[in-house]
Amino acid sequence: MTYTAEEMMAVAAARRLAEGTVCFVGIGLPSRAANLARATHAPKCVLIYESGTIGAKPEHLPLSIGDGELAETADAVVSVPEIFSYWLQAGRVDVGFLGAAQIDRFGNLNSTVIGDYEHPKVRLPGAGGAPEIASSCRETFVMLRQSPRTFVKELDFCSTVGRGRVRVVVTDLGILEPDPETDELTMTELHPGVSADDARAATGWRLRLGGTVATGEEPTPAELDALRTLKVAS
Amino acid sequence: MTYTAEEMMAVAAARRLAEGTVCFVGIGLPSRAANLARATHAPKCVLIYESGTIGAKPEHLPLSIGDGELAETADAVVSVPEIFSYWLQAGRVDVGFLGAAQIDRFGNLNSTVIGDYEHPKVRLPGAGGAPEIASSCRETFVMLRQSPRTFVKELDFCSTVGRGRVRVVVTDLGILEPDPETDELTMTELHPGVSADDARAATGWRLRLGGTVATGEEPTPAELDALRTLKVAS
Amino acid sequence: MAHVIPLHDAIAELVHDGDVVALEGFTHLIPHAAGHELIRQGRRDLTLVRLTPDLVYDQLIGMGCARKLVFSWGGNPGVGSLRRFRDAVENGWPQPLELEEHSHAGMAAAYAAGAANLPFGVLRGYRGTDLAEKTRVAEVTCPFTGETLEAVPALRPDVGIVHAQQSDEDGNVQLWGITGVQKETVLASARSLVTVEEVVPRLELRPGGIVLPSWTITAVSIAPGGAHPSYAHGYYDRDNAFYLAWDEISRDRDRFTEWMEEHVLQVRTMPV
Amino acid sequence: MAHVIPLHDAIAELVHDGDVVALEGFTHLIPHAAGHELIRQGRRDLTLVRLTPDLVYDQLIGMGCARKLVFSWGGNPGVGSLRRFRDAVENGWPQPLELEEHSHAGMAAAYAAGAANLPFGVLRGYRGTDLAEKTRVAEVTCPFTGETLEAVPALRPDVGIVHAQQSDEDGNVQLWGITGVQKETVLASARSLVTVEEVVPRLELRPGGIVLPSWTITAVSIAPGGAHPSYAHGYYDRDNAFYLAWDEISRDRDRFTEWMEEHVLQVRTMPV
Repeated sequence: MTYTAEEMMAVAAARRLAEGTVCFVGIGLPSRAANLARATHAPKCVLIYESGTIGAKPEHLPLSIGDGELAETADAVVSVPEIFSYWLQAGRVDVGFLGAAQIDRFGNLNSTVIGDYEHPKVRLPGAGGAPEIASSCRETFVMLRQSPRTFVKELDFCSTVGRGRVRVVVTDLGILEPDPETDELTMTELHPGVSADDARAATGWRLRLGGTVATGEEPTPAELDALRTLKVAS
Repeated sequence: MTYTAEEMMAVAAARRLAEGTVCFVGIGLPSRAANLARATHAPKCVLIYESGTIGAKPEHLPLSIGDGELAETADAVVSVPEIFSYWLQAGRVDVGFLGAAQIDRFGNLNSTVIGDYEHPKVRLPGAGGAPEIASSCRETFVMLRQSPRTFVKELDFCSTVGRGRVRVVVTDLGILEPDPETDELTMTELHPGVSADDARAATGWRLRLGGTVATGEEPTPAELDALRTLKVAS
Repeated sequence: MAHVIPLHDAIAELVHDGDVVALEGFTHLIPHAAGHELIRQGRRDLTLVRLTPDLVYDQLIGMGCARKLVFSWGGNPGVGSLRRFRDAVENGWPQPLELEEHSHAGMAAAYAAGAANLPFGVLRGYRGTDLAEKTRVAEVTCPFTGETLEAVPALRPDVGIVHAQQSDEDGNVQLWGITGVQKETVLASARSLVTVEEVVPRLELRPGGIVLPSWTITAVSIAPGGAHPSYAHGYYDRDNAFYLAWDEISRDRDRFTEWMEEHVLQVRTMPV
Repeated sequence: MAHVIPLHDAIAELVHDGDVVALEGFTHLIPHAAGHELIRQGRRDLTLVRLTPDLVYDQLIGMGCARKLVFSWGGNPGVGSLRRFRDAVENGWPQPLELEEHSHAGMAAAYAAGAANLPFGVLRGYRGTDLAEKTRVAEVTCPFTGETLEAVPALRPDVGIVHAQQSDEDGNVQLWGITGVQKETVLASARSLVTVEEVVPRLELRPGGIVLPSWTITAVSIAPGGAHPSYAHGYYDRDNAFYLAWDEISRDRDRFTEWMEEHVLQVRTMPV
């Protein structure tokens, strides 16, 4: 079966979620990955969306974190102040998913501006829940496409401290994990068909590759089936 | 119609609640007074119990602040942290009702101990909600029986600062209100059949009486009817 | 006690030029109808507050109603940028937009503090980020453990505006589904307006429902469909197609202005 | 994930001598059955925490289980004194009882801080009272306004115990009616036990219901009638007569001890 880069990303992230993991997820790829895990090997994964839905079990991927299906299928719906204080800050979440416009070699993230803060070239949406998701969850999974524009030597703005928090970065090319000594993100796995040179060319710093860079497994038909069944209903 | 001292107290307090007043009430006399007001001249009085029931409309007087009828008839039931933060501390309450074991001439209250704190002669239940009820409500109504044991020169323990907060003290003998200049509680009304000497004898300090001490009106048959209908169901 | 009055009158009475106004809604029950009425009445110099400013804030900003935005995430959820917001920040069109930028956790703590009448909220947040230097956050020290934590100033808007499913004839309001920071918004604001899908004889308490008693609200206005293109749980779904369409409509200044002229300015509110 | 296990086993595994234990319930859903099991298992040196210690705490204190009490109001609601509590404080019988005494607002803020993993809660409280000198309260200054407010240390019990109406087979729990500080108690505690009236195949969400997901709870035990003589909304009413009777039973040390022997110690918990 053929598959897209995004499908590969969702599958690679989903595989890394153990059964029963409590996840704090945003919309888009993180939501796809976490719901895929739930639909395959980890049916008891707990999905928390920042809109206040705890234990949401959507059959289709929501377009927004506040979609009605999240509330309807949740174990509990709480207020936004409560989700951030009693649940996120309290340390009840295992894995927080984040995206970003830029990431540096330590996993710090920018989702605020491209260019100068006062006179930005591109004004991005902003930090949202990210700073405290990264600092409160036991581990952070980052998902973003790998390119010299996103994997940068220096962030234009640090919205979120990822250093020491990020456990894995899932890109369209492979997987990066922090070096346990230096914290530097190191390519530990390449997706099928991706070369080390592809990865280096897509990284704005001199990318290190792990001593034994594995090649990831292609999505299985079962994974792709499950993923495609989840597609937005609309 | 004959009536008890407690009935006179409930009637005197109820008469002082204007229509629509938001009241923070405890069990016992305050609950009787506030529900009597609701049953007579002030049907839109809002009763808040510290158990978290907002707008409770019990048909019978609850024996405890957590009785089921309070929750069933309330506009909303919220958590105890919320009732004290978003509702009481936020300044949404007009009148807070309090009782006490001792009151001093400024309306400060003791509900903690008789005797020394470390070696009390009588250990009382404690402050409960009182300190913040007094400091957060626009006005405080105190209800307690007047005797040298309760109206004392000096409190054994100050559980609650009433000075500057108490607007009226309703006793079995009459009504006291603070002097606008000195804050000292002054007898401004005597219940029918009560003399100034009765009140002085029941007060542990040299009681001042207002220049024109009115005599309160007896409970009307309608008030007594309403009050007795409210009696605890059990 | 809330007065049940037409939306036009509610906005006219409650919101003045220069006010700090929060129209809240966390993807659900977003008070679009009230936002449109603000635009029609030509309010100016507003400080707009919201965790997740989206389309209606893009419209208010593009129509020149806002001087400042206090927020934590300004995008078109599931779609991308808010183009009018970006145009204001990047190019000062139609006028510059001052920003006070927080994280969701910080905004949520600030609303909760406002609702509780505390001057500040406490959290562990913003640490090590560049955000900390660009926003209003300060340190507080725990007097028991010595730990340093972050404080955010309480949000106390002049006017809080939310949309709910129902009110009764006395102006008691119930909303259910994802309820976001709507309770805090109403309780933290000096004045408040709730637009509702419908008035029912008696509120029937729902699972997950939040009831705001009439006496905590300044005005209630009937605005069926008032959350469109967002959704009202139990009433209508999210108009996902409109969120996608907005990306095109808002891309160009002229097209945006024409669209607003036709779909907002020339619409008269019904006297309800 | 909560294990659904017999009450005897839950108390044996979760509660150790010397623990800080909160059995919460604000006049509703008071976990009497769990308290009795603590007494039967002879726990000692407990620090008991509760806003409104009433009969079951009177029993725990009178049976010598408690070293310390953290509380804000200790009485027999609607009746009067807690006689065993008084005897411990006034006469040191059966042993002295250390007190840490708060106001309700202070205790509530302390539980909320504990549930949010903050080291302290903030309120305006205790001001000008003698209480302030006898308890753990400190000043904090608002870094924005300069206002001085009060801080209370977060409550983080070793074990939080509450009673609820229902759980499902996975150990998800729902309670409704007056829910007090029960959510905060479970979320603030290192370990937690929920006793329930019954296990149902699937929780049906109730108006005003609070759901605690199974993964936030250590153990669930089935204890029908486990809140008696307090009540369980939708299951049984408050046994007001027993609250009155307790005033007599507890008045005398011997009569109290005999009553406990007969009604608590000699009762075997059913293996459920």
